[in-house]
Amino acid sequence: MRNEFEHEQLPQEEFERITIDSDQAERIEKPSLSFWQDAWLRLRKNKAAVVSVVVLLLFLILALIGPHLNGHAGDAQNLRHANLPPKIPGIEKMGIFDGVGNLAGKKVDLYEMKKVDEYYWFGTDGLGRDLFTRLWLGTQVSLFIAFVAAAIDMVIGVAYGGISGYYGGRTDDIMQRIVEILIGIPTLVVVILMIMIMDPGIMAIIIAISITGWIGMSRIVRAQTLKYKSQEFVLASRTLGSKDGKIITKHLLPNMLGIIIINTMFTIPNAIFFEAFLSFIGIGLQAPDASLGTLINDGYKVMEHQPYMLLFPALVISILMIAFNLIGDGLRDALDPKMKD
Amino acid sequence: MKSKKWLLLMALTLVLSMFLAACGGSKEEDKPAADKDKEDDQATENPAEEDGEPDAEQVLYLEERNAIPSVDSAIVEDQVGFNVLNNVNEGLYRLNQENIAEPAMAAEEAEVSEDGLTYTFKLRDAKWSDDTPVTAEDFVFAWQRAIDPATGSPYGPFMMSGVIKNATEISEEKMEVSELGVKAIDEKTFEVTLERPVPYFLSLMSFGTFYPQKEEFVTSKGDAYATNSDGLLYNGPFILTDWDGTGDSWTYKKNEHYWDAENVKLDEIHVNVVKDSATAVKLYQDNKLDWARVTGDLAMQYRDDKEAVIEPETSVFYFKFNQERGGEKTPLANENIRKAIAKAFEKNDMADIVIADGSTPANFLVPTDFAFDENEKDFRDLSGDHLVYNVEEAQEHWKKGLEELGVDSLKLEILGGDTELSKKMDEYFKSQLEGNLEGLSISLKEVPFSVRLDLDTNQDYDIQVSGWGPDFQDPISFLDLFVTDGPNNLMSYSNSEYDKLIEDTKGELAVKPAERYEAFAKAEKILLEDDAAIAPIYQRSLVILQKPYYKGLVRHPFGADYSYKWAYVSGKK
Amino acid sequence: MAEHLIEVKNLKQYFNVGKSSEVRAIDDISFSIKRGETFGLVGESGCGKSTTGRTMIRLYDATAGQVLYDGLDVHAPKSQSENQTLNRKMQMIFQDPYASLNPRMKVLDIIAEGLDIHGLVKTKKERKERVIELLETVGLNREHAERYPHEFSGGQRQRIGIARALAVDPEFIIADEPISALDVSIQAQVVNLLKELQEEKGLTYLFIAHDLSMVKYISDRIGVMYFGKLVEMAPADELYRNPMHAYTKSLLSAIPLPDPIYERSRVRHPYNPKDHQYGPDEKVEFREIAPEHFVLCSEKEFKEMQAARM
Amino acid sequence: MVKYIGKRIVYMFITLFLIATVSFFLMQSLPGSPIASYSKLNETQRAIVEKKYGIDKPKPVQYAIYMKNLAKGDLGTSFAFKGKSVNDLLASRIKPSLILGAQAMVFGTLVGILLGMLAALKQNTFWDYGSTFFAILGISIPSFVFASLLQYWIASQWHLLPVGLWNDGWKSSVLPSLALAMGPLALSARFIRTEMIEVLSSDYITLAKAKGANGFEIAFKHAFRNALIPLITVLGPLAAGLVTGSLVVEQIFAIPGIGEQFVSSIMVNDHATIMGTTLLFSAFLIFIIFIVDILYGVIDPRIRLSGGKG
Amino acid sequence: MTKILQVKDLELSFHTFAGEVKAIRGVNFDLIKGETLAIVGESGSGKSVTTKSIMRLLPQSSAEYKNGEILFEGKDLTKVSEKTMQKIRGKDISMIFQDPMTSLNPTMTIGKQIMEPILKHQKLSKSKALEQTINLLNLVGIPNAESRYKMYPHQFSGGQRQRIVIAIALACNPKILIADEPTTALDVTIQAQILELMKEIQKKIDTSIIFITHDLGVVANVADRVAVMYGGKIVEIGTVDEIFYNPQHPYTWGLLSSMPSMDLADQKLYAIPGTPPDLLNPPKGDAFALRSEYAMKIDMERQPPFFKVSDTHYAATWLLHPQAPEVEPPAVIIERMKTFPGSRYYVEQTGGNA
Repeated sequence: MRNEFEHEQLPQEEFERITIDSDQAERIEKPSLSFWQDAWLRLRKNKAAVVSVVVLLLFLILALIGPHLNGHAGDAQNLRHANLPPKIPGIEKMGIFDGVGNLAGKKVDLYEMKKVDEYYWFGTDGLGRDLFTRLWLGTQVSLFIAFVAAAIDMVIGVAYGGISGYYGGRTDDIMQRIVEILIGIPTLVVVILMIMIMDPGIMAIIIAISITGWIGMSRIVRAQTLKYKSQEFVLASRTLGSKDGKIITKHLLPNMLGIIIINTMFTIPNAIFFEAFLSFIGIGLQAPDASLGTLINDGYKVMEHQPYMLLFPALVISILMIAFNLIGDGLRDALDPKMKD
Repeated sequence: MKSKKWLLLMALTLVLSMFLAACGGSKEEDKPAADKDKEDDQATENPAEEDGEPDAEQVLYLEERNAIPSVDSAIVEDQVGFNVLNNVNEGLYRLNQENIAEPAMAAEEAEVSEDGLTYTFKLRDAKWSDDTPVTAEDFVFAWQRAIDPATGSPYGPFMMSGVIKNATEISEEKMEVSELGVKAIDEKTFEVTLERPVPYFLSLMSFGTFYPQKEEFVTSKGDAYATNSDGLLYNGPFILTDWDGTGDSWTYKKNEHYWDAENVKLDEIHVNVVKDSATAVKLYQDNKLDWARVTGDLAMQYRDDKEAVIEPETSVFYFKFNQERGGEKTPLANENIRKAIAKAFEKNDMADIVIADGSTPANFLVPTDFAFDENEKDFRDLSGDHLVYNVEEAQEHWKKGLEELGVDSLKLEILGGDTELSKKMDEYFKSQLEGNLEGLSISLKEVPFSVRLDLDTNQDYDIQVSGWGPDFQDPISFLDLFVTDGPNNLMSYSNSEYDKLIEDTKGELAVKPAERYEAFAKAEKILLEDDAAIAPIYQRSLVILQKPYYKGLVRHPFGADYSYKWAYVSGKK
Repeated sequence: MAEHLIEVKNLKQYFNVGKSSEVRAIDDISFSIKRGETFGLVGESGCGKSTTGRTMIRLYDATAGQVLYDGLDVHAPKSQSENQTLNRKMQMIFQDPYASLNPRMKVLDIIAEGLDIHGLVKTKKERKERVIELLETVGLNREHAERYPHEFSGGQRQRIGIARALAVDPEFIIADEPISALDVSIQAQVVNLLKELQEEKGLTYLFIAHDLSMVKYISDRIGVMYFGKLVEMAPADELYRNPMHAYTKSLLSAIPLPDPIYERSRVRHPYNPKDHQYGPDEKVEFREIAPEHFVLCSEKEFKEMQAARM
Repeated sequence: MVKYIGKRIVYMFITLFLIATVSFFLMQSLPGSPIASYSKLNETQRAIVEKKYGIDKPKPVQYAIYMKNLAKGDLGTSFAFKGKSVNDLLASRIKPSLILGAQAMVFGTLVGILLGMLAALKQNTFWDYGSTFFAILGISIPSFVFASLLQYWIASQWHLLPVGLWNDGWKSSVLPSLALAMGPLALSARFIRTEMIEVLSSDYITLAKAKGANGFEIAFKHAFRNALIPLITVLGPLAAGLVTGSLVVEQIFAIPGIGEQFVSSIMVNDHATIMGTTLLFSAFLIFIIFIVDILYGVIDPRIRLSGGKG
Repeated sequence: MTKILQVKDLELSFHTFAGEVKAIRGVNFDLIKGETLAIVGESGSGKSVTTKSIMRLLPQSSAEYKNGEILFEGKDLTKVSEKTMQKIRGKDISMIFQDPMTSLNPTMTIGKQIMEPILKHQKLSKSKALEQTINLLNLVGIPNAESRYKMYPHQFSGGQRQRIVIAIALACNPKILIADEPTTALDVTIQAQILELMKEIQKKIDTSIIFITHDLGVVANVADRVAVMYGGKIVEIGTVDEIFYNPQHPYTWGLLSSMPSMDLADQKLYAIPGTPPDLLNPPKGDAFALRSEYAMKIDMERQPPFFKVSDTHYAATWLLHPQAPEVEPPAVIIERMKTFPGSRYYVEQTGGNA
């Protein structure tokens, strides 16, 4: 190509001068995408996150409608039907979920033995309650606790971190000293103490989880606030005479929203874990409220004999946690590819 | 895995066939410092036959659920502590393999004065582990120490007040310690003066609180007394070693200075604290333990294991109905409401399926196989059943009660423990009561033991699931609980007729065993059938896994749980 | 109406005052800017030129000294309305076209921010029209209003930043290195735009830059900063023709020009602050060596320079 | 640096003091008296016992006494372990916990680092997905579920290691350490992966490549250390996580550790022990955070050498 | 006139989540031994990618060589094994990066960083390598090298760091030194020092330099030859005088006239309108046409081939086609052309400014 050319003869009109509209030069080819649309596109490319979102939605729906699916009430006890293994119509023919449990090394259809005609999809517990129904009721409670705790963490964390970072100076100094002290207290100790002090129950767990849970969020928000408040677009807004409130709501928060959402996505599984943990060491919920934690706790004791009691809640909690973590990862990649930690 | 499947089959077969009688109930998870109810039971011997030659190596591995809070006989108030004391020390009497109190430090049966007020004990030639003799002074010192309010002994005043002369006054600082009715006549003669005749006095003598302590040793150790295995003198079958006072493991070693050392076969017993039943079972299956308690849901799985032993206990559980809360009468002050609730829950299924560890339904307060009259007849045969499950009657009472209160629905709270089993039972009660009594709604409150005690003390509850294990072998151990203003009443129950009957058994009927038992039966009927002050639920059993080669373990129905004195290993590979 | 729209008097800006890490970002500088004039401020990174701009527009509180805007002390406490007025009259254009626009806001809202704050428009429609007008002023069009900053190129963004500043009808604009992050071909677009606007609206500029050729092109007068101090100040041509301070000379001699022939002969004059060898009692101050040409020098240097100029 | 350390130590003590204060009063609001379990005591005895433990005095006085003793390092007397000092109690319980914690920490971070490196170096390959998935599992599966699975399979079913207890030498510590290590392992794997990827895309890695360094040299000579330094910052939270984990792991494996002791004390309202354990945990955590800060300075030359400036 | 490096028809794409970005769309140039070739262009024009593709430093996961070859000592660098490449990098070809603040490993002493390529490629003993390191540091003008080689990068100023980076690049006396905007991040006085240093070193070790920059002043200062890049292609290439005094491509015109000259103060600057092309969807014809006031119909349809201006000077614009109409470059360009013998506006200057 760089060698000598025989200049090709071309139609002369090809060499007519044309004028390019100056607007043409400023035209933007790409379709207009807001930050969120862009993030959504990116998130959609992340298979793990998409699958997780689907799974999570599925679980959310099941948590809502699951308890009503098979006609067994979650608190209906029937001691004649206690400790039945899972049995699902249709699938039973495949040799699983067929109501067969192990008895004396032999497989015995316990439903037949007990003359039970109903189907308990995930089996029953020691009080003859339907585990399928209870599982989704428990998921409801766990998710409720997790969502509320995460929401509280978010609100407090954002407010605290935001104020500390935005006002800086002495305010920041004092607020950060307080945080430093709080960091020195092992979360679990506080959580347990708070649970003991309050009337046990869902509210107590939520408050206990939130009591130190917001610190992580506040630190992130503070760091972000510090970062953004010296950014030029914020300075520009200040030179225009914006009030602090405006700057916070119009400039800082929208920009931090991504990171706040990501962090909340990681707070939720944490809260689920804490609830389960507290239930496991026996200071969680009050019966008859069930949560994934209490179901796991029930199942753990009998895992060798009635593994299904542990299996389903453990699966649900693990899948939920994995889903939240993967969505969090996905969101992090989509919203803020550069974000660390 | 095979054996487990087999277990499951067995368990379920049992459930199906309603084959309840043989199996015991379950047991409530032991609580730390379960002082309120020292649960015990009926002495049961292991099924293991007593034959078989002892092996050369006599070492056992056992578990406890809690660490030892104390081994000071004046301070001990928990099961573990009493159990340890029973095996490393010895009182005047010891419960033998048949659970009969027989002379131990006492050389022979006590001499009792005619009025039944003075007991004289001749001591045998026993020695402390430091090779000094056990003397009558040691008993005087220990008993005085136990009653001295400054010691803060939980059991001293509890056991001695109203029994030993001047004990009540001393414990209330109204008299000097030295005025306690005990005396060392000479080095080997110990005399006790009672406040009033106490028919079961000798059975107290095997109880830890009445063990001797050597003054010289106690004083020399000061605050360090009984705080680790070196801080204690031993006069029992074993000595304690490797115990640092707070640790989770300790060892019993054969006490060569023990008077009956030749009959002690075990050389060492290693004990580890294992709080989680599932872990204990796994350790047992892994041969790390020779003996393990099985509690909670696991009990159901193991109660039919071939190495499982069901030990019926003498602990009885019941609803306490609080009649006054925060200075106001509760709906439970209404007799019909109480009766309705007491009869409205099915007990057989509960024992068999919910608790499922061999525990049996209870329609009584004084447990079966615990107290016997002079003809060796079980007290239960005298008293019969009360407050049996009966929905129709319950509903009638309920209707009547609601009418009397002028309401059509009630909201009540059940206060329970936070163990797995209590939670499960609470849920069962809620379902049963709400299902059978229209307009009743139950809320559950499940708290740790210490919190429950606090709520109990402040009478801040509606209905409480409570239990009691006896400290000595007499119905009074149970019936005394509910006299007006009794320290364990705490539910504002008061019936003068009941009080009178109980008072009589301590006074004029003390020396008339037959009438005394009749009075007890009558009192129990008033408490349950007439007043429904409490509603019995079940009598507890315990499922134990025990290796076949572990033989000769003796379980006691009251006081300490076990004696290892006669235990041995035979046939271990 | 004073001749000087802006007067900076003995301005000082120290950070971390009293600590070992104290930084004297601005160390006693004074200058003034006439109405309609472009004053260029040059110097190397860290010399305090940006800090000067930011302090002038009250993004920082001054440690000492005064900034008078039309006779009004910018840093003194003022009434709400005076503050508002100042906010409208003084505006700023920022260096980084990527960081100076809020990525979560549409261009429409970015430009309209000033309009909203100062209540300059009444209806939504008016607001939009005004924004489009501003967009067109800076060479963009109505289609751009609904887009987000990240869709624009650096030059376009910088023009959006200018439109934002223009929205409140300022008199004085501080342009803080507005072109240094842009490609050469784009720099001209922005500089031309600034010049046009100045002609149209009679704006006064403080133009901060490290690119001396561009500064010379746009500025009427130029101040050279070195480590927080103004070392030389003169009309643009004068400064380039007759740089007096050794640092200015060094700076000018270091600029490569797009002219290979000139480059082959260009000689660089290194600057070493120690070369001044100021005595302990020598007074180093701003002295006018020629009309409107000031140099930071000692009496001795002053005389030498004067001699050299002759 | 010395000054900095001194300041940090002072802060540590202030923090501990505040934690002690807060937890003291929290303790007072726990339902149930610490001697609630002494239910068999009569009034007289109760008064005597309360006096003995000093809980008859007004709260502020109790607080003052506690603080005075605390200053001397005396954590008081346990209520549950009758008459025994909390110091002794904690001392006897801390060893297993420390051993487990240290093993878990070392094992977890080492394996985590390896996995994270592997994932980062083989980005978007099977290894990456594998170790990332493993890390997600590690973070997602609750420690108690993991611990019981380990116990069930490795100990109960295969009899490879003891089911529990603390009397089989090192064997006893393997499974609980593994269970505890899962959290740090997963966290550090994820962390290192992110850091490594970031470091690998940095300019100095490109420069190292441009020098002709091969994959191994780049990964270990250049990237590794830089990716590792930030990991130190998460050691604090990791250590805190170990405390959490130890509560249940000790229970599941029947290990006489401090976490298990803590739960027991709470169940029986043993105020002094709860306080003591809380303070011990806090001191541990604060100390770790402190060490991390110092370590950070020691390991990162950028911080080490600028430390002098304060 | 030894051609030490030949780049032929190089095409390279990045696969991003938005699609294929054609970053280099057919680049041809040779590098002659001992010369400095400057590549100028605005950001996104492909100049950095071109050099990184020579070193094969682009992420393998996303960058793909679509076509063409890079010939170095008879080897096609797009095809050789990674092992071979490792032997070439740092030894035969080395590189200097734009940002001296980030291109040194913060946790390694500078001595080690300089020694690394020496030890690797020259197989010297440690003490010999250290000796050489100190020589290098002296060479690039770091004083007290004997004591300072143990220091960490953050203890040096930006200019010094860039000197250290240069020392690393020079460690094995490379045949080619690629400098990717080595002075962009530096202040103008420091820039001048670094440029001087590079020129000095080039004289000493007789290496060929590819110098990437967007600053025409720097180009004028350092280059022997200049290649102007736009939209992933070289649009004009020639000797430094040819490019500055007889430019042919409208883009080069635009670049040169958008810079204020010190003399022509009050003239309005020429500004190239619009924005650079989006290489995700590169235009069909001449990438610059949309911004060019000299655009012709054919520009919209066909990419222009290289037209020869002189033996050393080529430009890719249809304006050089014999059929194209004569256009008048901007006034500033005409001013420049007046000084260049052989250009159509050349004016013999009597006084001459030789």
